[in-house]
Formats: sequence, C-alpha cells, structure tokens
Amino acid sequence: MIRLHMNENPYPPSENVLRAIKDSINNINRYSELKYADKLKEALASYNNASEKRIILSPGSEFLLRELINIFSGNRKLIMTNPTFFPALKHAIRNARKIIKHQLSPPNFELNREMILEELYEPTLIIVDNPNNPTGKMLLDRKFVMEILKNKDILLLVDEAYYEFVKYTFADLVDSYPNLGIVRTMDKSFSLAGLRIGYLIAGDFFLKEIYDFPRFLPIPTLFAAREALKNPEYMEENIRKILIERKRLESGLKKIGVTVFSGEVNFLLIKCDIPELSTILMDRGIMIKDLSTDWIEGFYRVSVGLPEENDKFLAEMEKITNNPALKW
Amino acid sequence: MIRLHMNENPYPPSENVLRAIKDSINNINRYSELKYADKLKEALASYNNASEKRIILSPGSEFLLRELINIFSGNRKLIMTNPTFFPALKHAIRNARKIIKHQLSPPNFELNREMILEELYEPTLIIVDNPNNPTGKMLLDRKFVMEILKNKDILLLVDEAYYEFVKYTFADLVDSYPNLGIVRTMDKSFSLAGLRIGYLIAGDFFLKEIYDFPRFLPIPTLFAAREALKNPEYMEENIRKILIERKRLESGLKKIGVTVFSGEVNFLLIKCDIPELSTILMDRGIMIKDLSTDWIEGFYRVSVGLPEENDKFLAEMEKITNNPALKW
Amino acid sequence: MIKVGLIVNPISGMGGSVGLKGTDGDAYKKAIELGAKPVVPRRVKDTLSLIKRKDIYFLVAKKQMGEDYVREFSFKYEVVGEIKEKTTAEDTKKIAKELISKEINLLVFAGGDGTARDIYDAIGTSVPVVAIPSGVKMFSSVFALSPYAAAKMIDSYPCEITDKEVLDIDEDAFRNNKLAAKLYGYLKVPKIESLLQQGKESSNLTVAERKRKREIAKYVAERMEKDTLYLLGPGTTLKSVADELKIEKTLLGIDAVYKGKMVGKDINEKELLNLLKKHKKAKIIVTPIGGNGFIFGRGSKQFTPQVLELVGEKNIIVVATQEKVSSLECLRVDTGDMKVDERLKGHIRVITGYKEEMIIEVK
Amino acid sequence: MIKVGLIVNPISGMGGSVGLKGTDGDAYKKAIELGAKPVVPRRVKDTLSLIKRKDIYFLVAKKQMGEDYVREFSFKYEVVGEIKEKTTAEDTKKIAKELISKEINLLVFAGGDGTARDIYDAIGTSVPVVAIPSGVKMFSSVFALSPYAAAKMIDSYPCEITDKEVLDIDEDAFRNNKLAAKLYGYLKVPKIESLLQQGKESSNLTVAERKRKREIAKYVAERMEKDTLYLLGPGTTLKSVADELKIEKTLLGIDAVYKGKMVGKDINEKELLNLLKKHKKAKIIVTPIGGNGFIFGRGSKQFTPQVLELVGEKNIIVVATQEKVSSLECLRVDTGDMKVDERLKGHIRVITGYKEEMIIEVK
Repeated sequence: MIRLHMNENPYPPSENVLRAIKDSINNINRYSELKYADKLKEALASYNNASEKRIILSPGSEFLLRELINIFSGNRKLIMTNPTFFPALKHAIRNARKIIKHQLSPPNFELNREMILEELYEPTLIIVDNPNNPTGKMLLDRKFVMEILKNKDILLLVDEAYYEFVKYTFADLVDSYPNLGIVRTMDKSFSLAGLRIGYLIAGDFFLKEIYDFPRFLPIPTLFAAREALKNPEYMEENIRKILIERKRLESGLKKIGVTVFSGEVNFLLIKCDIPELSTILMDRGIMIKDLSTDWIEGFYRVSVGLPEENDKFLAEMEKITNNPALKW
Repeated sequence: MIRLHMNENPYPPSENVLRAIKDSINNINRYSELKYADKLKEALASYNNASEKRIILSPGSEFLLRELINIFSGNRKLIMTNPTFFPALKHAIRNARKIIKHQLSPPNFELNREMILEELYEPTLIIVDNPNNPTGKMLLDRKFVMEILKNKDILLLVDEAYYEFVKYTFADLVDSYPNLGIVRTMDKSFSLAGLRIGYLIAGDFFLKEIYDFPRFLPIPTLFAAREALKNPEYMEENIRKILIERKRLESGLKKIGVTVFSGEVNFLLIKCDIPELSTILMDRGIMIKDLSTDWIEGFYRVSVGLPEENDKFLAEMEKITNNPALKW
Repeated sequence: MIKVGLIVNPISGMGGSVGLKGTDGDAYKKAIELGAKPVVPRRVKDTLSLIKRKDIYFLVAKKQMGEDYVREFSFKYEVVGEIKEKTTAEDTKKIAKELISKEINLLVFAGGDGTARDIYDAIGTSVPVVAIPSGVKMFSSVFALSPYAAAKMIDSYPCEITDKEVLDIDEDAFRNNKLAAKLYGYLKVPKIESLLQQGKESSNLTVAERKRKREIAKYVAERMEKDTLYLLGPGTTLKSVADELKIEKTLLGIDAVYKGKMVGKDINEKELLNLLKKHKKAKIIVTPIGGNGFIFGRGSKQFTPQVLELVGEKNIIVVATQEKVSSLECLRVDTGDMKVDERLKGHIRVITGYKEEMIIEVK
Repeated sequence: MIKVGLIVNPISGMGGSVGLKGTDGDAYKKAIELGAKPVVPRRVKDTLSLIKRKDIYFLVAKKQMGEDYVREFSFKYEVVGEIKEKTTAEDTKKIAKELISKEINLLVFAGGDGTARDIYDAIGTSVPVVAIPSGVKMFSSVFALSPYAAAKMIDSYPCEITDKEVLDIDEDAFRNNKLAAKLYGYLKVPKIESLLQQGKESSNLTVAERKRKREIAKYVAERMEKDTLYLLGPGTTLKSVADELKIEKTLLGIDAVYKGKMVGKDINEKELLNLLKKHKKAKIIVTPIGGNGFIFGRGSKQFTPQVLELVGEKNIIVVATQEKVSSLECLRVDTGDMKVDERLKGHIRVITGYKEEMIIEVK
C-alpha cells in the first residue's frame, strides 16, 4: 500500500535515531526517568528558542488538543475551523459547552476575521491550525493574532503541526502572551510518526492548568526525539526533497485536469469529480484522504510521497480520469 | 539508584519482547497501521476473555483516566478515594464539577460502603482502584459492585492496575453492565513501564463516549505488548518471584520494628516515625514513595525490588532506625 | 438473499441533448422529434455490472423498464407488472406499488427528478431506494453520484439509511419562465461511507442524525422569544423544531408559530404578508434545501422578496445538521430579486446542534 | 547571605522527664528541684550540624539562649540583646522583637508550646520561623519533625511558606484539672516538600492554599440558609468564610452570623446558649485544629456539650483544605462529655473546596 493519506514523511529518520531507539530498551521495565524528558525539553527549547519550562510533552499532539479542549471549553466558548484536524474538531463538537465552527470555502479557504473578532465578547478558546490541514493555507498572521491576544479573556491555541514546512511561527509571542499556546509535533517533519511525539509551547495561562500532564512517556520516543533534534539538518534535507516533489505532483495533477489548490506544506488539496475516488485508488493500492464525509464532496487530500510513489499515484489518476465508467 | 518508588516490575521483559521492539523500527516514519492495534486488542480480548470491540488502548492508563474524568465528570458527581493513584485524583480535584473523596484510614483502610450508596441519588461517576494503591487493599467485592451497577445513572470505573498480582477482576461483568469500565495496564505486571501501555475494557456506555480515543499508538509499544501477551507464563513467573520477595521484605521490615500493612500486590505500605525517611533513603541511593504530601505523615510505599535491592533497602532501613539523630 | 426492485424510466434524460428541460409529459414527444437518444440503458448497465454481491433476487418491470437490462447479467430475477409501449409516469407509480406489495428490500430506479417524484408519490419512505441518475433535471439529492457508488449502495445493504430530498421544477414558476426547484418530499437512501473512513464512528448514523436534529430543535426552542412570530420553512430539520414545540409541521410548506402556538398552517405569500402586518417582530427559520445549499429560492417560494424584506435579513435563522452544512461550499440564495439576494449575502450563522453553530458564506 | 535569628528557651522540655506539664512560669523551679536536665542543647546542635548552606549570618541571643550552641560551629554570627541568668518568657519576647528590628529573614527558635506562644506574641507573622521542638507540650503544629527537617527548612529558604497553628494548654481549663489545648494564633513556617516529589506542582503553594480556602468559603457561603444561625469556630479557614461574607472574624474565637450579619462577636458559652434560644435553626462551622484533627475539644471550648446538643450533630459543618484533611488519619472530638462524643462519631463530610468534599471518620 502506498500511504498518501496521513501526511507522513516518506523518508525514515536517520541511522542515529534508529540506533537511539534500539539503545532505549535496556531498562524498558522501568518508567522513563524524568531526566530523559527534561533533556528532550531542553533540546526542544533550544530548537524553538523558547523557555524549557514552557514545553509540555505528549505522545502525539492529539492528546494535548483533547486535554486542552476538555479543560478549557467547559466554561468558555470554543471557536474552530471546518475543516481542521478532524479528530480534534469531532472531540470538540461532542464535548465543548458551546462551539462556533468557521467553514472554510473554496477557492480561497480564508478565515472571516471580522466574524471572529465580533465573537470575542465572552471568554473564548480559539483553536486554529496554521497552516490549515487539509487546505494547506495559512489562516493567521501576526497582526490578527496579536489583536486576538490583547484580550486576556481569549485563549488562542495555534496548531503548528506543519511548522517545519513553512517556517512561520508565533512561538516567540508565548513569553509575552500568557493566553497563547503553540501545539507542535515531531511526527511529520522529523519522520517520527511511529513513535508519536507532540508538544505544547505554553503561555503562562495554559501552563498553569496543564503542568501536571502525564510525564512518563515511552522511552523509545524520548530517546529518538532527542537524537533527531541533534541533527535538524537531516530533517531539513528531507523537507527540501518533499517540497520539490510537491511541485512535481502538483503540475502532474494539473496536467491530468485535476483541480489542485496550492498549499505550502507536504500535502495537496485536490478536487476531483470522480465519486469515491479514494475507494477506487485504494483498490489500486494507494491511500489518500477523502474529505467528503467531514467536509465538501469531491475534495481529497494527498500527501507527498517518495518520487516513485508519486509517479504511481499520477499514473493511476490518469487512468481513472480517463475511465468513463467511473463518472456519470 | 534503586527504584522502589514506582511499583515497577524489577525484571525485564522476555528476549522475544526486546526483539519485537527492535523489529518495530522499520517504518517508524509512518503512523502505526490500525491492524497493529487490532491485533493487540485481539490478544488482550483473549487474555481477558472479553470482547475485542470493548478494548480501548492508551499510551499509559493515566491518559484514559484523565479523559474519562474530563468527559464524565462535567455533568456528574465524582467519587474517589484518598489515597488512590494520585495523578488521577489531583486531575479530578481540579477539573470535576463536584467531587467527594473518601479518606481511607489506618489500620484497615476500608471504604465506607454505606456512605457511597447513600451518595448515589444523582448521576455519579465512581473511580476506585482495586486493589488500592498505595494501601494494597481490596476495596470492592462483587456484591457491592453489582449493587452499585444496578443503578444505571451511576458509572463505575475500576482501576485494576494490579490485577495480575491478585487475579481478582470484574471484567466479566462488563458485557452485562454498560455502566462498568475496567482500566488496566501492562506497565507493571508485563514489565513494560518504559513503553506505556494501558487499556480500558469498556461497558457500552463508556464505549459510546470514548470510541474515538486516539488510535495511533507508538509502534514499539504495540509490538512489545502483543509479543508479551504471547507468553503470559513469563510474566506469571516474574510475579511469583515478586510475591515471594514481598513476604521476605515484609518480615524483614517487621523485624526492624517498622509497621507494615499487609497488601496483596507488588508493594508494601509502611509507617515509619522517622521524618523525611524518603529523603534520607534517597541520600543513600534508594527511592521510595513518600505519602505525606498527599496523605498521612509517616506513611511510605515501597515497591518490591530485586532480591539484592530489597536486601540493600532492609540494611539501610536498619541503620536509619538505629540512628538517633534522625528522630526527635 | 435480498429482494431488489428495479424500475427504469426509459425516456428520462433524452431531452438534455436537445435542449429541453425534461421529458415529463408531452416534452418526450418533442425530444424524439428532435432526434434525442436514450441515455438510460448505459447507466443502468454500468451499475449492474459493478454489483459484487451474488445474493440478489431482482423483481423488475417489463422490457425497457427493467427486464431488458437485467437479462444481460447472471442475476436471478422475475418480471412484475404490465406496461404500455409508451411508458408514462402512471406506469412507474403502478409498478412501484406492485413491487412494494412483493416485499422488496430495496428499490433501484433510474430517471431524473420527475421519476424520483413519481417514486416518492407511490412508495414514500416505505423502502430505501438507490437512484441511478439519468434525467435532465437532477435537483434532487437522492441520486447516486456514480455507477460505482450506486453498486456499492446495493452491495452494502442492509446498512445505514438517510433521508434525501426529492426536488423538482416548480411548475407554477416554470410557466412564468422562471426555473425554480421545489421540495416535494424525502426518500430513504442507503448511506455508504468511504472505505477510507477508518473505523465506524457510530453503529447507527440514522439515529445520530435524528438526535442531532433534536439537539438543534432544542437549542432553537430555548432561544425563541415570546413576542416574536416565527415562520418555519419546509424540511425535516424544521419538522424537528416543530416537534420540539409540540406542533404539527407541514413538511413541505411554511407554518407560522406565535407564543408556542400554530397561527398559520401551510401558508402562502398573501397569508404571510397578513401575519407580518399583525406582528411587530418576526423571524424566519429555514434549512438549506438540495445539494447546493439554497436557503431561499428552492422549496420555499412563499418566502418572496417582499416577505424577506419585511422580516429583515437580521431575523433569518438557518438550521442544518453539521453533516449537511459542512458539506456545502457555501449557502446560496435566489429569491428572484437581485437587491434582496445582495442583502442576504455575506457570512451567516447556522445552528448545527445544541450550542453549536457554524459560520458560512452566503453567495 | 541570609540573616537568621536564633532564640533558645534553655529550660524548655525539662519538665517532661519529671512528670510536669511544662516549665512555664514557676513550674521551672519545681522541675529543677525534681532534678530535671535540659534537653534543648542536643536538639539545637543536631539541627545546626545538619545545615548545609554556608551563606548564613546568625543573630543569636546571649549564652544559653543561643550563643552557646552556634559558637561550636563555623557560622558567622553576632550576639543580640541582654538576658538575665534565669530566663523568662519576657526575655524571649524582648529578644525576638530586637531580632525583627535587625531585619532577619528567618527566626529559628527552640522550645515548646509556651515558647511558640511567646514568639507569636512578639513577632506575629512578620517573618517565617523554624521551630525546633524541645518542649514538654507540643500541641502546636509549627514544630519541625526532625533535626533533618529543621535544617532542610533553613537550607531551602527562601521557599514556600505556610501558616501553622500555635496551640497551648487552656489555662482556665487546666486549673479545673482538664487538659485542653487552645488555639492561640498562627506562625509562618517554610514549607519543604519531600525531595521525592518529582517536579514542583505549583510555583507558590501559599497562594494556592489561600485560593483553596476562598473556594471553601465560596461553597459554604453559597449553601448558607437565610433562616439559620451560623456559629463560626476559630481558625484561618473560618476567617476565609467570614471574609467571603464580608464579616470581620475573630480569628481565635467564635462569632455568630445570621442573615449575613454578625450577631455575636467572640462569644462565650452563655452568649451562645442565649443565641440558640432565639433561633430555631442553627449550624456550627468548624475546622480541625492541630495535627491530630480535633474539631471539638481543642481551640473552641465554648462549644460545650450543652451547645453541641442544642445544635445537633446533623448541623455541624466541617471545613478544611484538602491538604490538611487528607493528612489526618481521622477527625477527633473531645468535648468532655462521653455521650456527646459518642454521637459525633462515625463518618462525617468535610468541605475541602468548591463542590469538593471529603468523607472521613470521626473518632
């Protein structure tokens, strides 16, 4: 199976990281020592030019998002976009006291900023992924974020899961704004999806409420993440390769006649009138993300894979779009 | 450092399990495939004689407990004991809408069952660890549990983290009672603390609300857990050794004049009038759990370690109890 | 073994290639004269060829209304009913009723909006349908999107079922040279989830959908003001609101509610205007109708530009399930009055659940 | 460099070995006559020997009140004040005040409940204290539990600070041959957490503790009934309740509140009985005093068996922080009347926060 449905990094982590995992099993019957987590936090602090004490680790950022939604939406309104990272949105819909979703519409998928600012008359938690998944668009800029943050009753959580692909962040504002939190993951950019490592760079307000987040993470995860941070150049080289492939994939799809919405990350948002495209592709050994159940019919998200994976995907797409039986 | 403070299994997992971890790194840049989790659930279902669909996995049971507290205590009263697994209790105190704690008092640490039954006039979530940590006592029996469960407005969550040491469970009631959930961990009995694997055996009501719990666990954890379940005899042999050592540790402590409360698990609850005992022991290279901050002054929890670790602990305890400078 | 009925409207879709709006009634003759060719056989065969299950027993209409296509495959089948040479809407209805009397599990039909209306008239929501699109007009959301999808619905049965809208051209409006769709009713359609949706999220989505509508209704009801006239548009979501208020709703029409009591049932524009004269404060509650997200201009022509102007765009409440609204690129209006349309455009708030709202653009 | 004051009550603890209840006032002479030996030097030296930090500048009282012990170590120090040969409570108070005037950061003192009272009288809560226990009576919770713990408090300064109770024998009761402790006040004490507590949970526990008390107060206040007389016992937790009600509480006495207004300030048993005659419904709110969890019989002798009987055991509300109550094996009562004690026994509900209660046994 070619996996183009989960925005994974198609390249494995470095040999050093793999060795770190193997080396982590010596005391696997023991809980991780706190110094392991502390050292990783130190490395993340330096990588992000942030304070070590602001970093909260999590076995995948989804746990952090769920927890923050659980804790902060009980007596606050919640604002999110649709689409966004869907597991978080669904959890929010089922558990938040009150939720306002902003539908992002083609072709620009822009956030209506005025409507957001108008909503801020009561304590509110805003969760936005920037860049947005699955549109690949940047939804926030510095001016708008600071406009939100000056109201201390408003909490803003920015999910920067794809930070390394755009190198645009609000993490430097966390020291100044207690009501800002940045969610990150090493799963994608650092090729660690199979180990799950997410983290929060927490403003004081978030920190106060989440300081007791479980601290004994899986040891292989801690070891691998720390090792990976010793050599960010390896990660950057992979990202460079992915971004080149993305361009190739984009023009290949356009040539076939598929609508591609340009994003800035390691995946593409496409629109294709062939119903059940993802099922058809799965029958041909390729997985992509069908967005029709949670969002608009005909929209799909395709991760950038290895060059040979992208070739295969383009070839199958060409066959499919030329097959009249798949369309009415 | 001799670690007798976290109820870890002092024995490593089997060679096969260690090999499974090493073998898990091939596609570590990819998220775990769902079939990995499914196979582990299958193995857990068979190990517990439960239905596969009732099993929810978690990277450590603490995440499950937090989530269940978050979701179910918003419109329900919460009843817990003090002491109990403290991170869960603290999270509950800070986040539950209303909480009633039952103080377990020496020398018997019994639950006042009448007071619990009297409390059940409104929707309530009860969380009890059975056997209790840190007293090591069984707090629940079948009759009492069924008495609670017949009221469908009451949810009962039993944390059976130490199940394998007592072999007493309510898991078989989960099919009949939608309002029962059993929390388990493989961290301790199966020597997997460094990988973190907890799970919930969920009654229908719990299942309905937590079916979307994050499913992409760290791959080494999934592989190791599954491998460990192929050979539960290895785990049982370790438990046998631990229980023998516990008896030896208990009588050794009694000989020195330390009060020991008999439990049924892999740790002992002791009472010792020497203030700051845990700090003194730490200066001598041994960590035990000081319960005075969260519970009663002078109470400590000591995990059963390797025979040589227990010897060292007993020797140090003898020196300490004979040192008049440490007492007034 | 499942029993599947099959009815094909052999002339549907023929008008399209020759510039006609449909083949209902006499338009068919004109289509033939203009040299139109039938499109339906290919689509029915595409669908039948993609069915994977073997445990189907087909009950089919005669000749070109069913038998002709199923014959080419290896399915077991029997022929039901009689037809005239030139098939009419009456044939469709008669055979549909006969099939129902034979206790089919599923009814497959091929046609357009007109055929869907006929099926709706004949069987209502008694069995789920799979609709093979082959009409010229296909405003209705009952139609499968591809042969692949239609075959999968059949393969998946029994499965989750959802209500889908039957819309058709409003004939009164059409006579006035306006193309506007009207909501005629609902059919039940199997709901297939993409195979890539890993793990089922709910064992019964129909129940979840109904529950969601109740939540919307509860939230709307809680926020209703006593001194305000409420005008409830057509659709099942509005019916849920009426249920919450313990009022019997006209599913396809507009009802008026004041102080929790029904003050106008299935009212037209004139009655609306009269009511609006009597009440200082009024609000309209509507739900998007059809797949394109129209809140005005489809299914509720009684909400005329004049009515909308009297009520005011600030007093329009939109309700819809999260599932429905999140699948829309935007909401749309087509009141027939450009100025009114313009005022309704911008971003609007849609109630999607209890204390759950969505902000979406109106175009 | 931190400035640490040191005051030793050289005669404290001498009564214990010879069966006296203390050495306050004239009892000391009797202790000497009976051949008592001082216990205090050993404890002070134990503590000094375990201090690890080097940046301490001691300000000590003369001779056996401080100088004699610190001299044996390498600390920098200066001697402050004058003493008589036979030291009295007045010396302790005078020197404590002098030390405060020299802006010490921390005051270390050695003694028992009587000494703690003297220190409290002299300095109140102006600086934190480290109390080396060496008295006969040590009902107060200010005392460090070991030389190790006392030294660690000094090593940890500046650190979190908490209020601890100063209790002493109630002299009125003592004259009637009853041993009962009374709450005299509070001293500030450094709070050291066990090193094994991995990771600090709150940067400032004192604030958290105050916040917790406010939460308790809010919850109690919300549940107060209008037609009920409330009798608030002594202690800082009850003071928080009074603060919430915007009433000025007598910290060490009992106040009565009715319909949100103070109707009795620092009242005695007789006044209590009079108030109870006037009000049909009355509730007592108390907090456990001292380390053993007494809710009656320590610090609130005005709540006599007769008062308690009139109020009824169902109308007793206990409040305490989670931290305090969870550290108790049980609550205790010692009203002086066995029958009343018996009725108060069983399990009781303690309010520990906003919508947060603990069930604990009363013995």
